[in-house]
Amino acid sequence: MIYAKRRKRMSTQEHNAPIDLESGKYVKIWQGPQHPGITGNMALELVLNGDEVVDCKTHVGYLHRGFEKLMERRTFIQNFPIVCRIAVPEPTFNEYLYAAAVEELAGIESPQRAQWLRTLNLELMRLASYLMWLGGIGASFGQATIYQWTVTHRDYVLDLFEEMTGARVYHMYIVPGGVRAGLPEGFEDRARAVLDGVERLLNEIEKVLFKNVVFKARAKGLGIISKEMVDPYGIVGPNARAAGFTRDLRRDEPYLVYDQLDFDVVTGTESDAYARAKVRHQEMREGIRMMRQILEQMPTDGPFQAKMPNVLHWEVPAGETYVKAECTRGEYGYYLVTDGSQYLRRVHVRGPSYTHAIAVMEKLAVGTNIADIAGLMVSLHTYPPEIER
Amino acid sequence: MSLKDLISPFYVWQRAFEKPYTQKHPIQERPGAPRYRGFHVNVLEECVGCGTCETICQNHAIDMVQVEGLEPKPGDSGLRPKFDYGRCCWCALCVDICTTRSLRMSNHYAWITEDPTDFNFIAGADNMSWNGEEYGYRRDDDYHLLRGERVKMEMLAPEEGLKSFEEVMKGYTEEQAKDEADRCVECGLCVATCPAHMSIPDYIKTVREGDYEKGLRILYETNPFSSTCGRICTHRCEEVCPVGHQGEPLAIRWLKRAIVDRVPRERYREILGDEVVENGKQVAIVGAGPGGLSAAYYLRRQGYGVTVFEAQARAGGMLRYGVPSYRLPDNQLDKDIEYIRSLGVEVRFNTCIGREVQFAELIDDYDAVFMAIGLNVPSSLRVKGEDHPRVLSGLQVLDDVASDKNPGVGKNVAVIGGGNVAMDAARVSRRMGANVTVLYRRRIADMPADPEEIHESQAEGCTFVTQAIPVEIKDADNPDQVTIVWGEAEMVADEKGGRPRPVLQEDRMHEETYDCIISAIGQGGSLDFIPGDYRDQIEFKWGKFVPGDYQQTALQKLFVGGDIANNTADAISAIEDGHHAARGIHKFLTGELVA
Amino acid sequence: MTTKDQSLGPLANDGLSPEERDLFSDARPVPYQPYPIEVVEKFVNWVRANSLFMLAFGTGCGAVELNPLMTARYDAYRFGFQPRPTPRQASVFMIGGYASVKTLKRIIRSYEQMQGPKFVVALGICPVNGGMYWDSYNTVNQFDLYIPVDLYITGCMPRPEVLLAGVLELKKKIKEGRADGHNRYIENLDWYKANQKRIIKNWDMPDYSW
Amino acid sequence: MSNDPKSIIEELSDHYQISEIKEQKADLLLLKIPKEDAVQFIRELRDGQNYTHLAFMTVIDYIESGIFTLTYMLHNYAAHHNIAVHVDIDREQTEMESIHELWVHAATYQRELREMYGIRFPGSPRLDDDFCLEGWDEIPPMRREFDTVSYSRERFFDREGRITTDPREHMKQIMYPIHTDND
Amino acid sequence: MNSVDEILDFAIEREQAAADFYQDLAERASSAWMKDMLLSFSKEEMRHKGKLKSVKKGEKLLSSEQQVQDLKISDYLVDVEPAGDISLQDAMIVAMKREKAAYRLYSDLASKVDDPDVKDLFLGLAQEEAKHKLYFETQYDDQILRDN
Repeated sequence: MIYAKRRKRMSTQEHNAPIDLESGKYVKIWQGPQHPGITGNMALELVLNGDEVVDCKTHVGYLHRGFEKLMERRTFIQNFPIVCRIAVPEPTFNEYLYAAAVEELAGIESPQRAQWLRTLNLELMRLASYLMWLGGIGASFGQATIYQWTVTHRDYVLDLFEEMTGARVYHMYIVPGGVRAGLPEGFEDRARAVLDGVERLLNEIEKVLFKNVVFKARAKGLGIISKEMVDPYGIVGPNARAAGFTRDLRRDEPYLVYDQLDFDVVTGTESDAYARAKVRHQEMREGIRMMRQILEQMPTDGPFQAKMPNVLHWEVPAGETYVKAECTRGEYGYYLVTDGSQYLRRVHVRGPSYTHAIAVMEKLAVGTNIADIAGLMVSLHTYPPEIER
Repeated sequence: MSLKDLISPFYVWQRAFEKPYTQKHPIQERPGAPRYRGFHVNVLEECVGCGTCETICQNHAIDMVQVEGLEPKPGDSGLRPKFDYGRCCWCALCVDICTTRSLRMSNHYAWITEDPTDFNFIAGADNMSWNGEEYGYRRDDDYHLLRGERVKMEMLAPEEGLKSFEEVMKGYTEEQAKDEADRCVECGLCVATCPAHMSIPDYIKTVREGDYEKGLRILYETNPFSSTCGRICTHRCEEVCPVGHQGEPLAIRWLKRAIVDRVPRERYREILGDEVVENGKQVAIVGAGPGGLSAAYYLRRQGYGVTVFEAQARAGGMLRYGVPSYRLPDNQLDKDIEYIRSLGVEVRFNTCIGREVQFAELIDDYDAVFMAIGLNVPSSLRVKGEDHPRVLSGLQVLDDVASDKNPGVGKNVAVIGGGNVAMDAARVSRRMGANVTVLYRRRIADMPADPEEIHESQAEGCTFVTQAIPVEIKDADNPDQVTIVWGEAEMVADEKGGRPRPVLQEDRMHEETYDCIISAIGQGGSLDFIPGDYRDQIEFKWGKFVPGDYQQTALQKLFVGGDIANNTADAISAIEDGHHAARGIHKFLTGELVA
Repeated sequence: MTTKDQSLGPLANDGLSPEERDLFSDARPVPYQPYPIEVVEKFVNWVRANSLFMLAFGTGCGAVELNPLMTARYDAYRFGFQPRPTPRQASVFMIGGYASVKTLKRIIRSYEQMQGPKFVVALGICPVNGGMYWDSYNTVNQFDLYIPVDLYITGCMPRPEVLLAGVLELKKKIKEGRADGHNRYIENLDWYKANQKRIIKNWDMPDYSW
Repeated sequence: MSNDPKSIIEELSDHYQISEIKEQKADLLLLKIPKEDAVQFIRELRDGQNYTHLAFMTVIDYIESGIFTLTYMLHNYAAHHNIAVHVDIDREQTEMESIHELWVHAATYQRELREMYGIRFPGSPRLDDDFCLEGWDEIPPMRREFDTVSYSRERFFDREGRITTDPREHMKQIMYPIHTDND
Repeated sequence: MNSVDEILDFAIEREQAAADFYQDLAERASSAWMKDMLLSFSKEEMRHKGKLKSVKKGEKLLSSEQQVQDLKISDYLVDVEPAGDISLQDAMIVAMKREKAAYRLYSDLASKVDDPDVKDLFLGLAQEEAKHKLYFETQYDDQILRDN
């Protein structure tokens, strides 16, 4: 790869040499938390040699609210509105995983129709999240037009959410036991129209972004994740798939109704920022394909909520479980421990950004040009709130 | 780098000719979706102020506050939710759990202010621009956080029940009781309506937790007839239970029974820890019914010497002689009564005031007297031919059955009335093999009898003829039979909001012949034993005592209660009267109460 | 709020080491003085209101609705409202919901660096009374104890439409000359500082970030 | 080497003292291992049994028994199977061997556990750097004895002016005040 | 008897007579509580009398328009002899029947006169009596026919 070679040539830093900040050779700058080139509210402490990053430390915690603590003192139903706040642009996965984990421990089975509605909800969420991300990757490489388009189309998806769930951002639709309502009248047609619009947009973005010489020049060869890195760094999701691993929980350990849907697991080979973008771009098309199948096959009547105990004094038997799902960034998981009381003993939320934004980012940043840090960061697709919770 | 890559981005120009994405007037053009979870609305008239919304809110965003013009009344606390929009996260759990579905959301979402303390309002009461908005989040019909269906209780099949006087309702199993107790929202609205103000949510909680001993202690704080009330209480509490708005109310009565059924009588003393330390004062109680014995229990617990005078041969009053054993088995009534007596309450049977003992003696010999003599004189129809020998009184029939006598009702029976006595008389007659027709002046919905009793009577094959007014009773061709003339009735509304009243339609008369007619239209009391010098000091109305605070009469030593002194005439009211009089007597005798 | 006395001495800067103290100004900020001629002040306010530059600092989840606000569909630019990457260029601070203690420290620094007169709009419920995180050990419950707020927009999250309405409301308030958060902060600086220092344990920055 | 998790555990039982084995579901097995053997056991699972992915590590606070139970969630991509390895450590002697050499991102988890629970992992990189908190001087906040409500109320204050009324008490006071006297 | 005042005087007298009737019965009553009851009936009649007096003074108007509900309870009850040991139920029957009789009387009188003013007055009085009867009928319905 010509791009990769060029990048290597640029590197002036002896990698094993100790960094002496007092030598005058280096400059330390903070990218974030108040910085336009950072995703969300977090910070990178960068040490530069010229314009090359020689050391990177990720700082998080600006969004720390102590969810796991708060959840330990809320009842099982009271937790359901709070979990979605853990990942702002992608709240639905939290709702689903929390509900699934509680259902498993409480021995409740959500009805078929609820499973379909949940799947639709999750896939819509994936689409909205990817659209936002696509805008981000465009903007961080100077293609602000993409951002204007995708955020608007994301808003059309949010309109669907508003209709379906009653809210734009925090849907609070998937509850332990099922979902809160069926689809409103005429939703299917409106959803298909939005999907058609997004599909057209994706075709345009293919031309405007992925074939764009500037994007190619900057993204190719940037932040290569080697195959050997994947497991020791716990890399999952599109970041791992771009490195050639066909790992996708939707196919490997099907949950909800994914075993009834026809879709391909998208992989890449180059494992650089470009490849990761390409994988996500392609996954959006797969998502649209899936949603069309869901809209086609979904049962339109029947219950969407299981029989529940009185949630005001709901005690879940003692136990523990780990439930996971494939979110846009990879394996998202909820680890729940109950002790038979009305409260959780412990909950741990496992977000993929935890490693992507810290261990992986800190490694990949080294040797990168400071101007590409924002692009690299976005290409790993990280959400700070799921790190610090 | 290829030329194609260089040109490709210019594809973006194609968009220049399209309609822009931009919304011209976003603020005006975009109301929330029909399902949008916007600002709260509350239908004040439907809301009962149960506060379940406050309980479930994880953000403590809801306060229950008083609203001008709303007073507490049975089934409505008069409080309404006030929202703090510095806390609310619009999760709508409050809407989902709202027992009456009065709480909803509008699709409005815009509220901007300079003062952070502004974001507080009482939904529905304060004048907000979104009040009455048509769109917004409502709980879906198929989505429930509360269960509207009651846990069914096993009962004797009607055909089985008819064969004997075996108890019909079998009681909840432990599992069922827990399941039913789980439906409670612990709002406590029922407590105000229960005449005895029992701590209902608290004892239901003990059922949920399986702690029946604690449950028994809670029951006995306000009601020493828990086994009885767990079976035959008129359960006004259930009428105001907010969960009832979702279907059926909590089976509060059955849950009370679930506690008592699981605690053996022998362990009562140990569990309740009742210790009697004599205080040397003596109280006379007239009537060993629920009122009298309830007073006896609470007085005895405080160390009073208690003597109960009972005209009949057995204790229990109307519970013994007026309630058949398939509803309240004798041993269950005995369970309650024996425990009270075991504390050292003396009962003198077959002792009638005015006959064996004089009223004046009681007043003179005892430090205080509590009188709960009940209503035991059946009201008569006062229609022509009423003194026909085949016209029986409902009370007499029940009394006979309770005393193992055969009332001789025959094969074809008409029961006149719609109260519990009428239902009992009908079901007793069914058990003696008769075909039973119930004649009632109003509609089934207006019957004062318990809905369960009505339902079970119907299930056991009693025929109901409603809006039928007896007009005359005549001799039948067969001297062992009797003919009744009745006319159809039209219902008219009562101007003052009472129950609707039937009006006879003279042009629609009917005649029917039966083996006997059981009249069960109500009872009155007899107060003739009170001598003249006392009676002027006591206040009466419609043939009943009118007690003051703490059930005290103007004759300071005399406290009264039960059916003869209240307008509800049921066991639970009598129990509370007894308890309340016990409080009053204690205060009176310790000098706290100055009448 | 206790004092409006401007005769107080220089700032203590006692969170800084002696060497660092030399590097930072200890001068007290001065309140904004309106132009003596009313018409001029009105005109200046009109200008200010129509070129609001928002600081691009997504302090909490509220930031997620700023993206649609700034893009094609809602297009806040046409109302004279746009984001700027640095506090030096910005006049409006949109507080995106809850503020953790760690972020609050950065908010204070960013806010103080902004050019006055400056305005603060608090989004969502959390700055009002703690919101969802009323019981969290790491988020403040009443934001106005630490930074003066000119406008509150309730919601979780407030939608772009109402954010836009908030911007218009802010413009109105500025035009009327009532958006005085900036001066409130300076006039009661000691009160605000005391509140800030009570919860920010590692106060290692100057008392006013010039 | 078999892929069946149960036989793997059986095989490993010869060398390790495995207890409290529970199959939560087809793809999740819970087990407990003594503190001394834990890291070696986890290494064995990673290198010998293909449990190459550390999903997360965390801790459960059993304050009543004075125990912190560490959970290492390992995943086998080939078998699509998870094993949760539990390790009990003393709540007072909170020290545990680090696994940052097995997985790079474990260091971050260990940093978090140090900050949130006060558990020390000697040798783990940047262990004492602030993670989420800054200038925290109380007991670690995720420990169960830490009361977040009172902490929040004391430092961040609820806005004043809110009063609520209990429906049951309210009705009692207005509808039947004298029926509530004590006996 | 054809002037308005005369008619009212007649009606007032009748109310007085009724009051006296209950007073007398109360004095003969064997139980204290029945005595109270009958005295309260007597008071009720005195209240009616008071009302008619104020009508006579022009302070109040009688309305012949309003239709008072007839529950017809007293129609098919047996006649009761007022005696000293009268029971509550019987006392109420007596009261109902007396009011009914008064109502009939005024209705009959109304049908026999031609002067519309006088006719109106009689009808108004009849309605008054109907109201009284309704009061007793309602009480009877609530107190005696509790379960019917």
